[in-house]
Amino acid sequence: MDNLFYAMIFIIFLTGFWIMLRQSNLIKKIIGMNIMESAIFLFLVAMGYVKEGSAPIATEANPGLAYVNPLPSALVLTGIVVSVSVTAFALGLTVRLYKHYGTMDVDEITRMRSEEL
Amino acid sequence: MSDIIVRVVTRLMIPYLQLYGLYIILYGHNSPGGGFAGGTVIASSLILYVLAFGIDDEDLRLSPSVARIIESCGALAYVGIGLGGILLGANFLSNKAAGFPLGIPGRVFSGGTIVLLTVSIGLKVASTMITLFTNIAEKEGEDES
Amino acid sequence: MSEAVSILPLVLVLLPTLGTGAVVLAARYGQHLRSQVTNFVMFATFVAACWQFYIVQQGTELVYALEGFMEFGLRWRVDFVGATFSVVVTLVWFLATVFARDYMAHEHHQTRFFAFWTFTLGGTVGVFVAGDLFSLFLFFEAMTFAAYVLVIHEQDRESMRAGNVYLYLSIAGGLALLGVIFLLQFVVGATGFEPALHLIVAKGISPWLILVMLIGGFGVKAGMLPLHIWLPKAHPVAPAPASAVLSAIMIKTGAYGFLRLLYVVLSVPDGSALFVYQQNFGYLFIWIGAVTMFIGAIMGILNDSMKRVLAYSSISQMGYILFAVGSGVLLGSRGAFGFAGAWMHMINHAFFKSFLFLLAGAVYLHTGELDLNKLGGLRRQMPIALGFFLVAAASITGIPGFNGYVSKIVIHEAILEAYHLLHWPSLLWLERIFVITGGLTAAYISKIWLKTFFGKPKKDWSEVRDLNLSHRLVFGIYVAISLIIGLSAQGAVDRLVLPAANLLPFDQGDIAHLGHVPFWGRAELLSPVTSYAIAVAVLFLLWKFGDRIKVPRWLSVEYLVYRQVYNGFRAGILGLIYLAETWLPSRISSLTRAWRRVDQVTQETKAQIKRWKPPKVELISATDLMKKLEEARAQEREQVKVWRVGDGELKRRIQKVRQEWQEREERLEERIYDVVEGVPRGEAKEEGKKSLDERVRELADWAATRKFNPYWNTKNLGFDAWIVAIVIALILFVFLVLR
Amino acid sequence: MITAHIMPLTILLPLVGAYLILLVGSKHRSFARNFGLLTTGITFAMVCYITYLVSNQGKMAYYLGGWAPPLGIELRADPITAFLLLTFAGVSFFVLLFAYDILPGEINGKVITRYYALYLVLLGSLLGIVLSNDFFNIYVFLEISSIAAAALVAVNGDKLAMEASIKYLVMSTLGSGTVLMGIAGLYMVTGYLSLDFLAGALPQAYASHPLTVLMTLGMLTVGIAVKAALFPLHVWLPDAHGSAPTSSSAILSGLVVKVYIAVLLKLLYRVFPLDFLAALPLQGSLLVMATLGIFIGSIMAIRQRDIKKMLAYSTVAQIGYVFLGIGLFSEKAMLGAVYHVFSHAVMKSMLFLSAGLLIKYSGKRTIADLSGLGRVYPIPMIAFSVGALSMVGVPPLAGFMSKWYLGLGALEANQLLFLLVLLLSSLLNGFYYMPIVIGGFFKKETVEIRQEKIPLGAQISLLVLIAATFFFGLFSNIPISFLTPTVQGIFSAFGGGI
Repeated sequence: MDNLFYAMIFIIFLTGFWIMLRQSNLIKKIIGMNIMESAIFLFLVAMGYVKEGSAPIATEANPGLAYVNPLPSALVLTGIVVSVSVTAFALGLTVRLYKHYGTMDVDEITRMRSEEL
Repeated sequence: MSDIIVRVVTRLMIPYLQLYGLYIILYGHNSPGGGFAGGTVIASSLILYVLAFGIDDEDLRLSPSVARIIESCGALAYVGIGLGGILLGANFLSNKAAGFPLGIPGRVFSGGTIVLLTVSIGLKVASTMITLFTNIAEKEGEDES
Repeated sequence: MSEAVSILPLVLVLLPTLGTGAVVLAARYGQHLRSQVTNFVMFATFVAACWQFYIVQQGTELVYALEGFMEFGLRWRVDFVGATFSVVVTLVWFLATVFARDYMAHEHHQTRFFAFWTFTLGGTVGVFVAGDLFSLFLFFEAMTFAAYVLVIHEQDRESMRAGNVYLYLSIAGGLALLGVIFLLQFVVGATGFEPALHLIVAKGISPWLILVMLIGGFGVKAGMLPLHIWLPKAHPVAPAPASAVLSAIMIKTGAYGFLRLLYVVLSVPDGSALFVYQQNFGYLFIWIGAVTMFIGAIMGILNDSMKRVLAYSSISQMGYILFAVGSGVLLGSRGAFGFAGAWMHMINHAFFKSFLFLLAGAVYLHTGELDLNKLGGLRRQMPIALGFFLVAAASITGIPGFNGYVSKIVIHEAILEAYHLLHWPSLLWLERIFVITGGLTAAYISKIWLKTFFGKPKKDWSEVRDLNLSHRLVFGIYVAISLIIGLSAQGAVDRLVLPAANLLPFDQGDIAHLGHVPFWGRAELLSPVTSYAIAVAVLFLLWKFGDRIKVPRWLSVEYLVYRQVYNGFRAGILGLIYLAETWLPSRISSLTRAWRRVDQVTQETKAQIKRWKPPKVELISATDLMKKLEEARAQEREQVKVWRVGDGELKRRIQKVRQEWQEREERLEERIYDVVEGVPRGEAKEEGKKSLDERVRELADWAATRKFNPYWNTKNLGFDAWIVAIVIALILFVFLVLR
Repeated sequence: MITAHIMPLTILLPLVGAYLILLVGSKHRSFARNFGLLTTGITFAMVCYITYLVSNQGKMAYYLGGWAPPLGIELRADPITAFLLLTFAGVSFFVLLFAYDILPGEINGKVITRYYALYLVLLGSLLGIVLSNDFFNIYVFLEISSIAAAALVAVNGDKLAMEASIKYLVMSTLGSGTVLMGIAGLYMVTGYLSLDFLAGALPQAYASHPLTVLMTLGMLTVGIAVKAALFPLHVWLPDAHGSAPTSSSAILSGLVVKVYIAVLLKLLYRVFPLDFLAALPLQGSLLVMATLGIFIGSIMAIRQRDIKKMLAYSTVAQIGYVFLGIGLFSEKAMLGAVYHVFSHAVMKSMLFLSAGLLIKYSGKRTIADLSGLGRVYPIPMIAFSVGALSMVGVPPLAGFMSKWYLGLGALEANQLLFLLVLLLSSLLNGFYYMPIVIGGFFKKETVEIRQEKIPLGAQISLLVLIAATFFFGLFSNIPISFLTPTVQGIFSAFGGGI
């Protein structure tokens, strides 16, 4: 079952990768980017999960119980921050490009540019 | 965007959203949550406002310049707390080693500098989200990132 | 042989190098001071070289090292060979400087010329006093880059092109030499001049690799076929003093490198199992030398520009040196004669070739003409120059009593000695090539002075004056040197060659034999007669059939070899680029899909251009072009419609996009009008279209009459490749059948 | 106090500087310029101090928050790190000094503050990547650097630059996604993120999960190769580096690409044991890609007419050299690679800066239009020539020394072929650099040249870079002897340094 989970994650990863590469629409590209990163985050979270473990918070009530590995969660959090900022920046650029070219299709943009040059 | 239901619900939601965000920030070291999550919630409340009332509404909008100042202050505060560790004779970002009181687990003021760090992160994240959103949403973006 | 640490070699290099700064500084205070300073620097360097020669000649080797320079340290080591040639270098340079003062007086960029002139001396003299291959390489590169400025001094189209060929071949040669240094450093751990062949073989590296790199490195400088192509381009375009030192001195650095590397580094003791390598190297070099000297001489005969003939003559004479080097290496410890011949000819050629180039410069200075077909009948105006020319010609053709004679006899002895020891029939053939080349040398040299000083004057030479005093002095020194060496032939060999030969482990019997070369024997004295007999025959043929010899360009080495290699390389790389930049990314990323489309269009257009045949040309008429534009516009409008779904904001944007489209259309139209020049842009469209149609038709007519053949327009270089092919066939024949 | 905490402070200083600039500089524009320059200068001084400390005591380690690895984040400095730090801080300082008077004319006045902030963030993240001894920290800094770099390309807001920037962003996100997946894989099989612990645990992990480890290595290498523009993955580079403002191009081409190579060095030589790598086909593929990259980058550079595009393609080729040095797995080649990272940083930033000046004064970007500029503006043209000659590998310039070590490394690794590759590609370098030098000094002007005074800062920084190119060619034994023990340590026993 565990492996199935990882296989799913890998499929999601590849899906995102594929969308990012193959789609010529910038927004779709960015969505693909997010899908790909979500797969990685899922992977990290799944990795740190301990069966029937509790949240890794130190209180006096649960001193020695099995708890979920907190490190991957921390990593995921950091990763999310990074991915949000990349997404925001990419969206900002997309908006600007749309303003200039009137389209979000990369092929189209390249065609217009080569026409202008 | 002139739907009355959205406006009313938004008006009702915003205080609770912000309170919730604040809670998540302040209890970041005791329960799931933290500066990033809380900051995002707070920012989302403001974004919701903008979505409901339009970007041109000047009443409640956090202006980008103020947001930028808060953003910088949040980051600088984080670094400042980190440097506090050095000033107190331990390593950068050290907590207990630098002599910060740990307090009683479960309280708000426990875990040494962690509360302060989450607060500064919360400030930074909330303001950054808003800046990013306004940058994308505005008609003539002045600058990006 | 004792060693002494001395800063004299360092001084020898630093004097001209720092002198460059002095020259530039002095130029601020006027031309006169600058030429004084230049002369002084040259003279001081010459004096230092003489002093060094004096010390070394007493049996001391001067060494000096600057440790910590680029990790390896810069090392100097001056033995007899280096010291002697330093004197030759500095003397020739000094004489050329004195000559240059008048010659350059009317040129532009004089300060630049003299600065790089001085700096080049530093690099060149450094090559001859360097203590290991790495230091030699450093000086070699300094010389190469500094000399570039001398080559392109005129800065016109021709000299820039010559400079490019020179520069790129030199860089390639420098890199090949660097490859040798890499291998030596790896194998030996140092690049000193020590025997290393056994180490190289022990490391499992093929010595042939080193030899090929070596040929690439020094062969370019030495003008070895087929790496010579820069030489006949670069030497004629440089100012005369520069071509004198380029041709007389700089190409000797290549020969000097071969001397050091082949006789020392790549050598083994006799009887060693590796001796077969050395023997093969030597044999290869004899052939290279023979081919180089023969083809150089032929090309010399076929050319009509004085300096170009002299440049080919330099190639030919370098062939002599390589020939001698090869025959020495072939025999191992019995090769004293070959070494002696190469060494003696290096010195002699340095003198007489700079003499000839300076004379050509003097002729050019007074007449403004270098084309032999436009000169003629100058003997009345320039009798003294004629006299000097005859001396130089006697030197280069080996008339007894002049210096060229000495080395030619020694080289001749060397190849005969090789034949007597090995009895390879091919060596006899080589000897014949040598003799024939002597005849061709006489032919092209005679052609120069005959065509320059005799015959009918083609122009009015009444304004022409003879050489001035300083030039007479310079040439007088050359004549003296030529006569001293030539008349005291055995003495010159004893003084200049024997100490050099003693540095190497040659057979003592041979060295003793070198002390009794039959310079004044009957057969030797008669050898010029053979030469001149051949020369007369060749000149007669040339006079009779010279006009009919027209050689297409595509037979030149440049076309047959270099361009094809380059094209093949480029095609391969372009294929790779297509894979890398177009095919591969298009497979992995749609970001680049559009690039592929652009490339496709480019490819199609290129294919169309290729398919396009001039007589059947069909250009699209302007009206059709307009129609197509309209269609394109309609398509774009359809696309714009797609966006017409949103609210006001979107509408506004559509407006904006439309505006942009309009602008773009206008720009496109403008471009169409730009294509056909002369169409008034602002006028009414209909009229514009009409005239456009006419213009297009005109263009089509014009294109139909025009013939396109890219290769016919370029200048032809010559038919050396043809001869190369024959000679290669000959070599194969000799290798396969005779040996 | 400073001595003990110098490493985190060095990373923090530019980051803090960036936020201070954002805070204050939006009102006072000259503040951004002055303060930015000051901050980089102090950072440079601190990096010099780190180098001094490292040369005295060998290695330095610092635990953030006092938490020792594997839990805490560790910063580590050893000679190679220090050398890279020095390169990054030094070059970025001189680039900024150059930009002091040039930049305001080149980009929109509104974004200058933002430009300086981004620049400092980029510098901080570069230093962070080099100093971090922990994979996740490296990842975070990698992302910061790629966002900052993409923003530096697009900062001026012109169309071409923005398009290049988004291409760059997408590709580098692709790369960092792959890297993150690789890091996650490593964490999964070993349970560590700290490089030292990873190295310790990997052999065992390889025994139990060979396929996962292999995949991880593959993903990490490919991800880094995308970001470092190794040959078939370089498609984003020419656009991004060619259309950015001058100082951005200089720092992007000179430094940012290199920092990923530093990561690869850490990965290959510290985490994965050498014998482990030698058993994989990694070496062959790295070498082939590097060779192809060298040739194709050079040929593409020859085909370019735009000088900045040409320089960008030249970077593709030069990255090939560095990967060649890494892929040869020999001591000298490794030295050569590290030295080439340095010398290329100096040369390429010098080339971009001088090209930027020449473009500014001639108003044209094509190579043919730069003719004759050397007579009017000798300093930039001389800087360009020195950089060009150094690229070709003319002694005694710094570029020669890196090629020297790469060549000896190729021989040491018994790969004679790559010596020939090195020599042949140097010739190709000559083919695209020499025409500019020749044209600049010896050809007639084709366009009207504005007669302007070159700002003092630009002159100084160009002169310093020229001097550095000469100095590190003539006295290369100083850095080489500084680096050699560490490199020897890597090859004699695993776990040496970086």
